[in-house]
Amino acid sequence: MAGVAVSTTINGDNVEYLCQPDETLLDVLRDRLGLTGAKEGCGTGDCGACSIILDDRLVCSCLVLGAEAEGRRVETVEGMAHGDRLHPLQQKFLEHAALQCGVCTPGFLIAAKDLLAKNPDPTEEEIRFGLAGNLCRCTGYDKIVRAVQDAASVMKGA
Amino acid sequence: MVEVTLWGSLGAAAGGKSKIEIEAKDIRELFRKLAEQYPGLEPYINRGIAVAIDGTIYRDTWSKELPQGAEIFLLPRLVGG
Amino acid sequence: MRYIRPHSLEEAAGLLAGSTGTAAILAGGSDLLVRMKGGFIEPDLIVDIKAIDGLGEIRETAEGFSIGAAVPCALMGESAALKREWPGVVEAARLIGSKQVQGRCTIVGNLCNASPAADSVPALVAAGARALIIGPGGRRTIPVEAVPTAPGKTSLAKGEIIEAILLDRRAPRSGDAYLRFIPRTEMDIAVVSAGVNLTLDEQGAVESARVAVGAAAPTVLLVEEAAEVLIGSKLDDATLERLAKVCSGACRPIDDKRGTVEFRRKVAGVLARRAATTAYARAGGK
Amino acid sequence: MNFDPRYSTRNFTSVGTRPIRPDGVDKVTGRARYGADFNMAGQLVGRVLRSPHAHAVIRKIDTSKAEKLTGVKAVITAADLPDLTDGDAAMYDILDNCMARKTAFYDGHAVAAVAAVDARTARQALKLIEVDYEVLPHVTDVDEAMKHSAPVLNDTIFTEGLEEKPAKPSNVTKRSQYGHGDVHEGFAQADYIVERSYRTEQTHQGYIEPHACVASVSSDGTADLWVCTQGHFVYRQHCAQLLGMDVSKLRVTSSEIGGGFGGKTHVWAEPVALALSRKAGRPVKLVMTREEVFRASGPTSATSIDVRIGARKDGTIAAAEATLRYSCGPYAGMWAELGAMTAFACYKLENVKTVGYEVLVNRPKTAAYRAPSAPMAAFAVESAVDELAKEVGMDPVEFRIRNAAQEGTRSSYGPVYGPIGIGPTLEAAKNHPHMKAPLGKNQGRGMACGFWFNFGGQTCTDLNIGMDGSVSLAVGTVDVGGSRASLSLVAAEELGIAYEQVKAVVADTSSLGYNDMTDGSRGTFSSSMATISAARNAIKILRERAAQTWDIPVDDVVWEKGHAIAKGDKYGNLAALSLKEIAAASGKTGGPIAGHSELVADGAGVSFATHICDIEVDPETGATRVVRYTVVQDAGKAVHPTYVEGQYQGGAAQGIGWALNEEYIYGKDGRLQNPGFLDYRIPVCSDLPMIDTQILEIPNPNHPYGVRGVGETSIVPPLAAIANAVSNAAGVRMTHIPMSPPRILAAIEAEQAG
Repeated sequence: MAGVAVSTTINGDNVEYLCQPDETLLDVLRDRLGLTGAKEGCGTGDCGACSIILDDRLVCSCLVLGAEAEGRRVETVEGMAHGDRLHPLQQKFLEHAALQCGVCTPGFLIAAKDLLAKNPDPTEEEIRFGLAGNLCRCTGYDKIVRAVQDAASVMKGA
Repeated sequence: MVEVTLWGSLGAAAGGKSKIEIEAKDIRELFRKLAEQYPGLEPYINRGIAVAIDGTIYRDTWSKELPQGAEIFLLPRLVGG
Repeated sequence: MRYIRPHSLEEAAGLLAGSTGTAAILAGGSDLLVRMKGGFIEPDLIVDIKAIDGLGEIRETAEGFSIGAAVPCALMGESAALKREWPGVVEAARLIGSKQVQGRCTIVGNLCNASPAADSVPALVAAGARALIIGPGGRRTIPVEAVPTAPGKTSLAKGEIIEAILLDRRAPRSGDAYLRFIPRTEMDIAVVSAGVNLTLDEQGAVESARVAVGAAAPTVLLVEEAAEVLIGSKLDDATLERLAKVCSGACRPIDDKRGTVEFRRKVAGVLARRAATTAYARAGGK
Repeated sequence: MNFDPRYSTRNFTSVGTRPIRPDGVDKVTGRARYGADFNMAGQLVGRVLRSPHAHAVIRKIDTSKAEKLTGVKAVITAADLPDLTDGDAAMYDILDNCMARKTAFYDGHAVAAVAAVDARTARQALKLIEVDYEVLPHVTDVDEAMKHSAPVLNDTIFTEGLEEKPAKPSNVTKRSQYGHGDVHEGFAQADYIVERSYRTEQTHQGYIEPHACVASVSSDGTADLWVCTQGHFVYRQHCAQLLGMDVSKLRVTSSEIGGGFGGKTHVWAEPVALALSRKAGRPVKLVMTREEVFRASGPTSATSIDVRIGARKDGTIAAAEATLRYSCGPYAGMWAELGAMTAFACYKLENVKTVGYEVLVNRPKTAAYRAPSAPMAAFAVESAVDELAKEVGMDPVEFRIRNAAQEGTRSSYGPVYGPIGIGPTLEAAKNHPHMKAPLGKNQGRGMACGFWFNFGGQTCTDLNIGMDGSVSLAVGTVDVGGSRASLSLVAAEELGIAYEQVKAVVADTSSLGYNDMTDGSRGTFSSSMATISAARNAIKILRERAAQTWDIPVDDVVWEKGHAIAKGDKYGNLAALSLKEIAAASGKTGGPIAGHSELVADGAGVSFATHICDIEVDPETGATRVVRYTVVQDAGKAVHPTYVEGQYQGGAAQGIGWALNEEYIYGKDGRLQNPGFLDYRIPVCSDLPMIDTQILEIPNPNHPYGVRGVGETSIVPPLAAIANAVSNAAGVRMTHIPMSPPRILAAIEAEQAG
């Protein structure tokens, strides 16, 4: 099997890698590039733990081939904070205890970032449906929704 | 002398008794004497027995004293999630 | 295994036609990658069609809309014109998977996966949509209902690719709607579904209608008898009850992990009735 | 030093506040390392071959072709995990479950495993392993498995707990019985009797992180294991015993854990990974797929339960009886027994009898799931209690208050209760605004109570004071939901310093003494007790050092608000010494200052909750919507209230999923049909409303701060609360969980048909 050479942008950095044709972008990020923030909870697009933003679209990186990233822009949770300054969503997730085990958290943060980019003032219902592709088994979602609401109001004010 | 109540299945293993009078100052001594006097209980003791003393369940504190007049109730060792 | 990203349809069709082993088209990948992960398919060749010019676009033409095979469903939701003219088709497409899946999945993929429970297909069938196919023999156009032939099987020949889905421009006083039943509010596959497309006459009575039911037979059902029930009516209660009964009666469902025969039969009718009511209102009916 | 765990009232400074957790930033930046986020140089990929059959004898396994494949470094079968369990039946079952020995007992049972240079090679190797199966008849249904005609899974099992030893083996491993009084007499006094049979389907804990580990065994017999687990010390014991290793030579490090809920209290693939590594001579990473998690980890029991309850006209319960049958998978368990113990624990009953049957079936081994076995029993009992209240003509809350257990009540499982919280949670629920809120069309309100024991266990904690006065707290209970924050609060409270001065970590098995698992709602209860003890031991040393510095008797030195203070007028001139000052001088006053604690945290208080919910039912489709949900639960003392709320909300959400949609679905072939999150439907964000919580604080007399476990009880009431709400919304009594739309619609149609 011939490897595919890929040149792409991840969190603003130029990155090149060689991957197998059937290797998912999630596996590339985690196993080849050491970006383990995105998690594999199911590998079938049903849990959202591997969420990333690919050319401004929220996707499950387990449903993208590594080869497809050629020439595109990838954003992962590792790129959310600026230096030691957390993104407002990250800060609000901490303040509201919107995580217990935390394994779904990177996916939620990325999905919420995408949601607020497209809808800066969402209703509770819009948040709930906007985050329906991300499973959380610990929190019952209550504190996650509140954290996103709070982050939205902070970001609007900023 | 304390009176010890056995849960249903344990009673069957002790020859159908649901209450046993035993001279024991703490849980360690209680288990030792139970095993001596009722060999049928030994596998249960090895598997784990919890002791409720006045409603509080002790799973592992063998040094726990058995106060006179306290209600001593044996239960299977519990598991949790 | 090879991964190839051709830049023209002809090149893609040629690759597929010339492949010796298992070849797979990759558009959104939301079905293909799941099947690969589960070990159900190990393609020797993956043809990624997203770099082909125009395939990622929704084009408005004189006749209507052409939705390219690589258009993610999320993009359909962003097209104001498409939403205005075919709200039922768009809402069906927007029900496939999560927001993450929406960023990838396509209605052509949904059609070619040939699941009886595919969300966009009943709406497309009701809309009278057509599939534009390119292959070794040139181009041809067929109704979407002629694409899936059985669960997991299509009528496409080796080397054929669906290039786009074509939707007509709307006649005045038209409306469509799609409803599906899922146990949760999101993330499920339809247990049963119904799509209804209506055009009213000037008096507000139904002039023409198409009714499709999903997940109730090996392929999506176009229920012509249901359309006949609607035509000439103003969707009074008796008509709606008859519609429900006809749709329930047309079902040939199975018991499976997602639902029972009885449930699917009953709810197909309920959904058809509710979808018809919405489509009627969208068409301006009162 | 003897530690006194008894509660005494105090004013808290740190405990009860809501600071940000110490592991938080790592978790929001993607830096936290979970089971699959760790790698070692030269690491191989491990994969497991699983039985496609529900029940089959393994005649022969031929691994020769797989072994010859380039890139394959080890192939193992049960032969590579010889039986070292020495008559320990429970350990033998664990071994057999990790790798089937003679018989594959369920779809997904491990039969062989490989380690290869990459995942693709490992997958190919699995295909090259030839297993010769003799397929046997199977049984997956709990009631079917009890019939005489059912295929017997294990012919060495004769039902235990019967008066006479049975002549024939059966799938019923044990009968257990609880209760007191005379139910016959009780029912004779009853004016109203409700009698129903209930079923609940098997559910999975559904943690988002699949099981994952990296094992590295050296040829000198030492080994390292990195693993996501609720109890790394227990995993060490089990792995060492199964592999014939010295416990001290196996170092187990617990990764961050992506959810467990009981499912990560048992070893599954870890002994396999170690055996592969031992054979290959290289580290092996083994990560389960989601499908493997569903097919081959440990879901909870499917159940079949009969309940009979009788009440007098005055609303007192005269007698209560239940028979509970719980599936165990292929190995003996105590699941029905836990159901039998907890079923009626909320009530004050003169006459009560429960009987439990443990039933073997061809499904994966049952594992603990949050308050294991209690939710199903509560579903049956609380549904019947609701019906009985209606028969008597009483409000369901009033009826429960009338019959609630209280201090001095003999519990249905035997002992007499001390101070308990069922009454207060019911009173709080009765007075909650939710109870009076108006309901919309097709909506109904339901409520239910729940009980769980909680427990403590062996616990070991180290508290080290740095020379700058900051404090390192090493605990051995895995942090499943914020316990490092609560334990830091406790250390800060006890030492009288700021929360920010404390850093808590979960230590590996070579750095700290043995700890039981984080289960039974014990994490914060037990480790806070050990932390208080360790801090008090450290304070003793701090006082000694101050006394030494001042050259006065240590008995004259007290510890207040983070300072050593010389007590008495004669020391009027001595300025208090801060912890920081004492720590800075520690190198010259006797060396490092630390407090250690090894204890058995017994005396966990039992826990009660009352839930209220509003459900809307679409009468035409059977679809349900959770409109409003409220949890009232006793926490003893909420150390970090936000995370206590989180436990309440999370348990409620899991219970809602169980009640409405989650279930294992087996085909006639005995194979699991829905091993994925698509068709095993856990609640998504848009399925749920905000979940209101009310924390009651009735101090546990056996903890210095009054803390009770809070993790599990919240999953107990939801099944019944929702069933009662559905009954009030749609006029049908649902007796089969989950109440999926097809079941509700069928019930509505049957009701309409009369």
